[in-house]
Amino acid sequence: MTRRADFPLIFDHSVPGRIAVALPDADVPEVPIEEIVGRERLRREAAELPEVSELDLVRHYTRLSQRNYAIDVGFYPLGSCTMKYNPKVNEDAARLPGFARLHPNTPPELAQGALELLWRLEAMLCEISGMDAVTFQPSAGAHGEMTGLMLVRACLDDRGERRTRVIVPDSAHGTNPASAAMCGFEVVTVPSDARGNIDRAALRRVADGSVAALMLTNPNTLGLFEEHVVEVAEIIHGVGGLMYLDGANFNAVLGITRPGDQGFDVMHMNVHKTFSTPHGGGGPGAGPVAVKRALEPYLPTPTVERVGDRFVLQEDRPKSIGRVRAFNGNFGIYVRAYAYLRAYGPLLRQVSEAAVLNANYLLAKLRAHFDVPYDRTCMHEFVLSGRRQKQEHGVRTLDIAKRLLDYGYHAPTIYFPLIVDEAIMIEPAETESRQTLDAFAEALVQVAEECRTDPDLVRGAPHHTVVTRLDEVAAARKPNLRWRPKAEVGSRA
Amino acid sequence: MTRRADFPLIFDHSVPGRIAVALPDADVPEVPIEEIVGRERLRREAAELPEVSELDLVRHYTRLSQRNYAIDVGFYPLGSCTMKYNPKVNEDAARLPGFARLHPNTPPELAQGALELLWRLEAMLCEISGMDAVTFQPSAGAHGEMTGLMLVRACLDDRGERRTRVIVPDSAHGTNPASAAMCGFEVVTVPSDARGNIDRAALRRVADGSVAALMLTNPNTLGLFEEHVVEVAEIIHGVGGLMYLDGANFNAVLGITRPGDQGFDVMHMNVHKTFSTPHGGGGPGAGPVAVKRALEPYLPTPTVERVGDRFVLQEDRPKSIGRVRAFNGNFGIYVRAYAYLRAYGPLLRQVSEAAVLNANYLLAKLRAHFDVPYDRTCMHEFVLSGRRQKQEHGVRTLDIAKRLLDYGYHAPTIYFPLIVDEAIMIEPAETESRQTLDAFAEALVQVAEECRTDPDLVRGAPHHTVVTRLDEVAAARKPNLRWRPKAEVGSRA
Amino acid sequence: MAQAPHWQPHRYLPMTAAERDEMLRATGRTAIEDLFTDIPAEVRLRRPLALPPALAEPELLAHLRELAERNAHADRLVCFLGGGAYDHVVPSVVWHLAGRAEFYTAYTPYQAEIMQGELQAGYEYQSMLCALTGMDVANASMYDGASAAAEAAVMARDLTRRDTVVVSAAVHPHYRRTLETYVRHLGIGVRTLAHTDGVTDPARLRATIGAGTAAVIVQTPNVFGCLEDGAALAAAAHDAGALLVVTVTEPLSLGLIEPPGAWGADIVAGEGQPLGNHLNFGGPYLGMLATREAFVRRMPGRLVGATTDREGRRGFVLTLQTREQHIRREKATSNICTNEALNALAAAVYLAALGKTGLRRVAELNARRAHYARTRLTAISGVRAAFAAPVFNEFTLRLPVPPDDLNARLRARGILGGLALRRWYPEMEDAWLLCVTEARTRAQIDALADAVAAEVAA
Amino acid sequence: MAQAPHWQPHRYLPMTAAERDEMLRATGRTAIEDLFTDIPAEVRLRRPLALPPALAEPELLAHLRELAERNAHADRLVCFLGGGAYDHVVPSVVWHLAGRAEFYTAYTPYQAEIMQGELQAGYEYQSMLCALTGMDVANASMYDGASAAAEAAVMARDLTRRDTVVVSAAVHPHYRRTLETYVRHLGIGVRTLAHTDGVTDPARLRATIGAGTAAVIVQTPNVFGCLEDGAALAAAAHDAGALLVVTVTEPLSLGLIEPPGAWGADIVAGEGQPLGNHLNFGGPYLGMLATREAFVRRMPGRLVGATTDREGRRGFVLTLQTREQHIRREKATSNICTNEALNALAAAVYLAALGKTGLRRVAELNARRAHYARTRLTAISGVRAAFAAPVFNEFTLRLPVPPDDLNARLRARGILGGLALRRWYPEMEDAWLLCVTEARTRAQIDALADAVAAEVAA
Ligand SMILES: Cc1ncc(COP(=O)(O)O)c(C=O)c1O
Ligand SMILES: Cc1ncc(COP(=O)(O)O)c(C=O)c1O
Repeated sequence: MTRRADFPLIFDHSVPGRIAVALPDADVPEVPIEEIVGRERLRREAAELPEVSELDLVRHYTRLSQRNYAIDVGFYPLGSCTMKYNPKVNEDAARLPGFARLHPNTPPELAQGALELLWRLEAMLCEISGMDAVTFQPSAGAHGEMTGLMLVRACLDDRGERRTRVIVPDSAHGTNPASAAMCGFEVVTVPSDARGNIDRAALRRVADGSVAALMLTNPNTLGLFEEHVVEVAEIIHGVGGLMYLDGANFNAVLGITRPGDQGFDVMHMNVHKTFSTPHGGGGPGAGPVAVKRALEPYLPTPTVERVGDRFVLQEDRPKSIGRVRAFNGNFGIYVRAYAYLRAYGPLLRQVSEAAVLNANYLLAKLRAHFDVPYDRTCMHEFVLSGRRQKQEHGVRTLDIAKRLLDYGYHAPTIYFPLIVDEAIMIEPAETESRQTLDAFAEALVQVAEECRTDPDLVRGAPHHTVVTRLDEVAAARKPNLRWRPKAEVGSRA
Repeated sequence: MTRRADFPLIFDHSVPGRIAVALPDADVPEVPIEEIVGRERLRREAAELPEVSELDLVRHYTRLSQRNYAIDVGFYPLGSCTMKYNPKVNEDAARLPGFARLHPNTPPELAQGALELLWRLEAMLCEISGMDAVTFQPSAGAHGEMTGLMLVRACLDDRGERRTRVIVPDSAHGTNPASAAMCGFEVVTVPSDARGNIDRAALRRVADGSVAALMLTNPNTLGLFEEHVVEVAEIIHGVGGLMYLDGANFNAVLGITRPGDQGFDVMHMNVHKTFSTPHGGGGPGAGPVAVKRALEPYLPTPTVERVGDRFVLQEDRPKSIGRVRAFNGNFGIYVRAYAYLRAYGPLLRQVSEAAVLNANYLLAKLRAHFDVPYDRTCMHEFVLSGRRQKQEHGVRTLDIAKRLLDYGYHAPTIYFPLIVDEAIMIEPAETESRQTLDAFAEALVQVAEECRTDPDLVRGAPHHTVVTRLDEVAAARKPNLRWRPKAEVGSRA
Repeated sequence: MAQAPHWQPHRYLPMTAAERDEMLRATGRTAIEDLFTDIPAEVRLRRPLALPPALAEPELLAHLRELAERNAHADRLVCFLGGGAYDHVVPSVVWHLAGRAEFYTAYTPYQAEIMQGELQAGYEYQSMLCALTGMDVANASMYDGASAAAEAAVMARDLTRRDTVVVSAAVHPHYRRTLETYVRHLGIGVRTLAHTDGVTDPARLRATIGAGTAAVIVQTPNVFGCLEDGAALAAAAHDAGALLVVTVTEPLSLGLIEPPGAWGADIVAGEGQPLGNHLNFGGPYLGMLATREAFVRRMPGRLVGATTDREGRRGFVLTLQTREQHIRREKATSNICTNEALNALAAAVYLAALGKTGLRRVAELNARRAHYARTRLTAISGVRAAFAAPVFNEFTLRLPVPPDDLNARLRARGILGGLALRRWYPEMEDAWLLCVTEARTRAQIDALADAVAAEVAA
Repeated sequence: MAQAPHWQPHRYLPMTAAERDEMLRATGRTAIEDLFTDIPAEVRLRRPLALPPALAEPELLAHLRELAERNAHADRLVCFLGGGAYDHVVPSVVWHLAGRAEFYTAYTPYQAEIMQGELQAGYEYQSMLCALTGMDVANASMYDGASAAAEAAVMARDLTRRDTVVVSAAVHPHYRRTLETYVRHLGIGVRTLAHTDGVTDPARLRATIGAGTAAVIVQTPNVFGCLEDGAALAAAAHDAGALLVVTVTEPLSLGLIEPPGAWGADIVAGEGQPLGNHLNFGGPYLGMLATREAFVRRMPGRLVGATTDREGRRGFVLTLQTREQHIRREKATSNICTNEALNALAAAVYLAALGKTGLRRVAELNARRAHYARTRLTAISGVRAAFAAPVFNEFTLRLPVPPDDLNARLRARGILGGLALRRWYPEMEDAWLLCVTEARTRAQIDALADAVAAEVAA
């Protein structure tokens, strides 16, 4: 039985001389290659790439794919990540040659369809967010955060204001302080209050003329709506700061409330969360940033603009912060987001209604079995605590998560937000059926039961996965980050 | 743990009111539907189809797919079925809108590209087979057999000969006698000789003026080349019969020998074997029939013909046997076969060389561990016998096959051909690497070892599959061939 | 023959020249030719195959694209063609799922324990097909509608031990032609019953059949698009002791129309293409075959059955295989082996995507849009409905100009017009068979009507 | 606010109206609005969103097809555009595999035990990238080449504790612009070093850098297509105690050209699009980032490491996460979280498809065909090579006519001409950057040369 054996690496399939593609002949006059690029520039040793046939290649990656959990395989209640259904037709759209085969340096007059798509998408994002303009440059949420804060900075600089601090609640995602730091801001953390809102008293204490912006996530990372968002905006605006929204949780309030109306000046959206573009196992995503009119002059180049009945890529933006990447952003992802929005139209509101109802329904089923640190009406997700299980049975939240894998589910997000002890953050998303929620609740309740009756079973989990619990400590202590050709093994770490 | 539970049916996911598609409004004047089709014709009860959301649908079939073994997942040594790599680019080609969205009733002058493809494919198949003309109508090998025998019949009828018998060797695939029966022929079986060839003495005894045709598979189902095929053809032709080739094993001799040169008058090809079109878990395939000039007048309609620089679908064929299906055959499959042949060109010969070498290599590794009833140079496949394991350890070939599943392999074909006791028919195909063959041989040798050391383990196999051994007897005794809505359950079988 | 000097690496072949030589050695040979010595020397091919040279992938795709673009496919011209194949919307999910490699690169599920995906999907397909047709059992597919109908006739002969089948002239001519080919050598006679104003007349049918009639074969909607009076035809057949075989080329009609099982069909045979399968210039499609429970052991084709494993879990297997050729050989119910499993899978995904209410709605959409088109077209002077019977999504018109001429002119306007029925019924010189599915928008229908009005007046 | 009266079924939403009401009841609410009472009333939206109406799938696809067709994509015009994105052949297998639903519908592999597919693929990608660049370690991807280069500069600052970076003017201008944006607020100064005849002059570099220089950033092949003298530049940088950051927009060049790791690069940052990723009008692409082993803990981005499970089996996990923002927050090496994992996977599949020998051969093919094109074009009177340095698959020409005018005229001949470099270098009015990959046939190159000759003469 080979079941216990290591799953082979692609390099293990390699045999010198194999190839999985056919290359045409050069069919141009033979010139010695050294004459073309110069002998001293020629590569001396070929790169140690695996040499496999097309079938070996196909089988390797097909089998690898089967060792992966995905939305198409099962329920993925990964809080904050919004793992919802990724419509298949959007994949078809993105693969149309008119999009997939379009070169980014194509003159805009030959890319009118693509530009019109972006222009229309911008209008839709503005309507949904209550903002005035959008940049498509940022490639993910964190990239959007950085870009948004740079806009804040550019605006304040333009006003001649030297503000150095960005306020971030203690419940914020790690990207928020990291993004602030990348823009050279000092990060000031404020705590949350007993209801899970930002602590307004503490906020007032730090809010002064040095504050460039407050970065707020709303609904916040506890899955709660900031009840006093309007007041918070007044506090920040009162000291001349700007309001930044981390829109990672925007999916909870589409058509229900608009950040622009709540007082936010700038926000990013995670189209790979809110607007259903597939996450690809770690990207590609897209993090377009939407701003109020006052920040528009600073948007990165290029922007998409309409001039008469033509669409252009506007590079001439004297106050722009510049670029945050090459070309026009993750266009292929925007094709999908656009298709998603056109599939819903004004019905988009139902997305948030169902997401929030699903979350509250699931919370109701689980409330009795776990601690609920902030027991309010949740939005699209909620945070439990595994404190009880840890204290009473010595089972950590990590163990509970691993045990859920045995039941065929992806685990919730754990240990985030940091302000909840043994946090278990559950987001069902609107595309899951009640039956799925019921079955998942049952499994989680059963794991809670196992924590009481058979804690070792839980601590030893997972038991039914292709590998059992992996040693992360060893991985970090002696990093093995790449395969090396046999001869080299051991020569370097 | 839900691991032991039944895998749900799509019907189990159904909730009234769910839907996985969006339907546009009719946007035409409202007319009561009864007025359109008549009240008495209206369906009274809607069909009990499952009602699911798009995600439920995706997840159900994605998970089902993961419960399937396929060439892209692993080695598939299913003798006679030629499970070789199905090139991905061929799938892309078949999905081009110009092929996939082409209506079969499109006037030929608007389908010139499709017709040219078929015309060129016909020329290539003729070159490879040594035949003169091809019909694309038959949808699979067996369909081709039936069609080919009907051509034989039509030809003989046309000559005024009333021949009633078809000779089929005892090693033939079951479709051969069944096809003969469908054409109203009487089937005469002749045995094989000690070397695995057709018994020429026996053949001579039955060969007389009543013989319409001999159906031969060559290489035959023992994986052996009929050494006396030329002589056999002379015997049959000598009594006025025709030679039919079951081309299921054509993949062994591409570019090496041509049936048309061996004396065959008519043959079918399994493009889903020889020419790599995917088998789809039981079809679609295609079974084009190639004939010598004498049989051409009888080919089904339509044929593809070139008139000047145009291609036409010729329906006007007075001696044609008619149609064996609607429209133009499995065109989408022929697109793939065509792409395959164009990817090889004259290199096609290497396909057979590698297929035969792979088979002989594997045979060499296994020879010591199983009985080899006909120990000759095999062609693309070979047949072992599990006789020894059965007699000595009470382990049947079925058990050995099932045990191989535990090792992550598909099993070979078993109990076919019928003339070999406990037959194990192994076909590696040319697209498998030596490493794969080595690993498979090792597994099979280990199973042979287990037959000695732990026969119960083998008899109880499979152990590591999603279900264990299934009760086929019960399935046939009390057939449960469909799900029924709850209310109906028990009302009928 | 000397060993071929070269071994050219190819992307589909893992074997390298070095491996070839090592493997030859392992088998005790020195040259590839040594493997082929059983082949009589005089029939060995002594030259390379005269095939066009091997193409690398980009050249290959470019060539195939070029061929594909020389076809007037349904994304290029607005398609009003029907006649046995139908341009329906195929939801994107269907082939994202049916096109998964684990499905399409599998073989027939002989090893049930590792093929539960295919098998369960087959069982579900059978179940949905029963629901759709109103029959008791369905098999896992036949080659196509025409061959399924032909096999149904053979099945009826076996069941009734009678040897004539009566087929309506309003059955698709390809089906009739296929039927004739299939039964010719089996001693089964075929009689064709002329249609009466586009439908099969039950009274004429009664007058035609008798004690020798194994089956009556009718189609609804028939080749002219007309709905038959199925109940009356069933009664006529049954009164004569014959079976009623109902052919369906447009199964979407069953979302709206009372299914054959409800009005007495004994066997339903038809074409499943409209259920999620692409037009593909005629194939691969799938034959549907469903019948009464009592007849199941006479049925051709694969059947999937539910059973249990050693732990009592539900699982699926191919069953009732004693009907089949690999066991029964010349006594089998049919020779069919490879069928159209993947297309059946696509049909199941399609039916599940629509579901109970969706199927009804899409069927209504077809009927409504076809009705609208028929109303608009027959309002054009000189254009009239050929037949009075109700229709689903196809209908026959009589034109004041030759249909082929009109089609040629419509093409210039981006329209793929209807079928000139004269192709199949030479006497129907002015008949034009139009099909309007849910894929045709009102705007497209209006454009057709305007174009026809203009061209007919011109 | 009253409960919305309707609940419209939608294909992406399983919830039915009946379920909604039952589920509301289960949570103790009576109306959907009860779930949103925490939202201040004054900021609740009291009207439906003003979005275009929902489209069913066929209408949606028709609309998107229409938009797509209004672009001059590389299947329509023969593409000689490069400049940071390259029209290479993407073998069909690449996206058949990378496009498998289990890959593209997954999240970042936080639960390693059920994400071994993604993780192992990431490890393999890292390994192949090291082999390609000659570096010790590579991360699992950045957003794109430009942002990777910018992050490399920040990384160099952290490693050297110096605060100026010197960037060659021959680095792609988008990269330089991105770099400036990234470092502006971090107290890092950027100095641009003019190019000398299309390349970066090591002597001038030496004269420019000093004790404050954290990094020298050069690109090879550079934006003009020229190959830099990497070893000399590395020596210059190292002699001043600075790191050498090498940017690569065309990684296929590494099949033929000595990799940066072999001539002293400290960090390689670049664009992975040419490795199996489509042009996509600019994204998604992937940033490549590789460095020396000693620098790994200062590296941004995800890293996959090998480890073992409790039974000793090899497995893979995300590792060295203490560098990352979710643990280190404002002290993290970067804020990057979601990256371009799927594109990295495609790149790995691509590299494995080519393999050791295939990569070399495809790189040679690029160089040969570009060389041929350059030879043919510079034979045209008035057309000359702008620079003398050797090139890979891109080269700059000087034209006797304005490049934009020539491009407009080529378009009419079905050719998407080169980039008018004036767009990025206003002083280079007559410069035309052409790219010739393995996807361009000799016939296409000849057609280009003939067209240019004709238009230039006209
Ligand atoms: C609350 C929050 N903010 C920001 C991010 C960062 O988004 P991205 O991963 O797209 O960079 C995430 C995603 O993990 C998040 O959940
Ligand atoms: C020897 C032989 N003949 C005929 C057939 C029938 O071919 P098909 O399944 O395509 O009808 C097969 C396939 O199983 C076979 O192996």
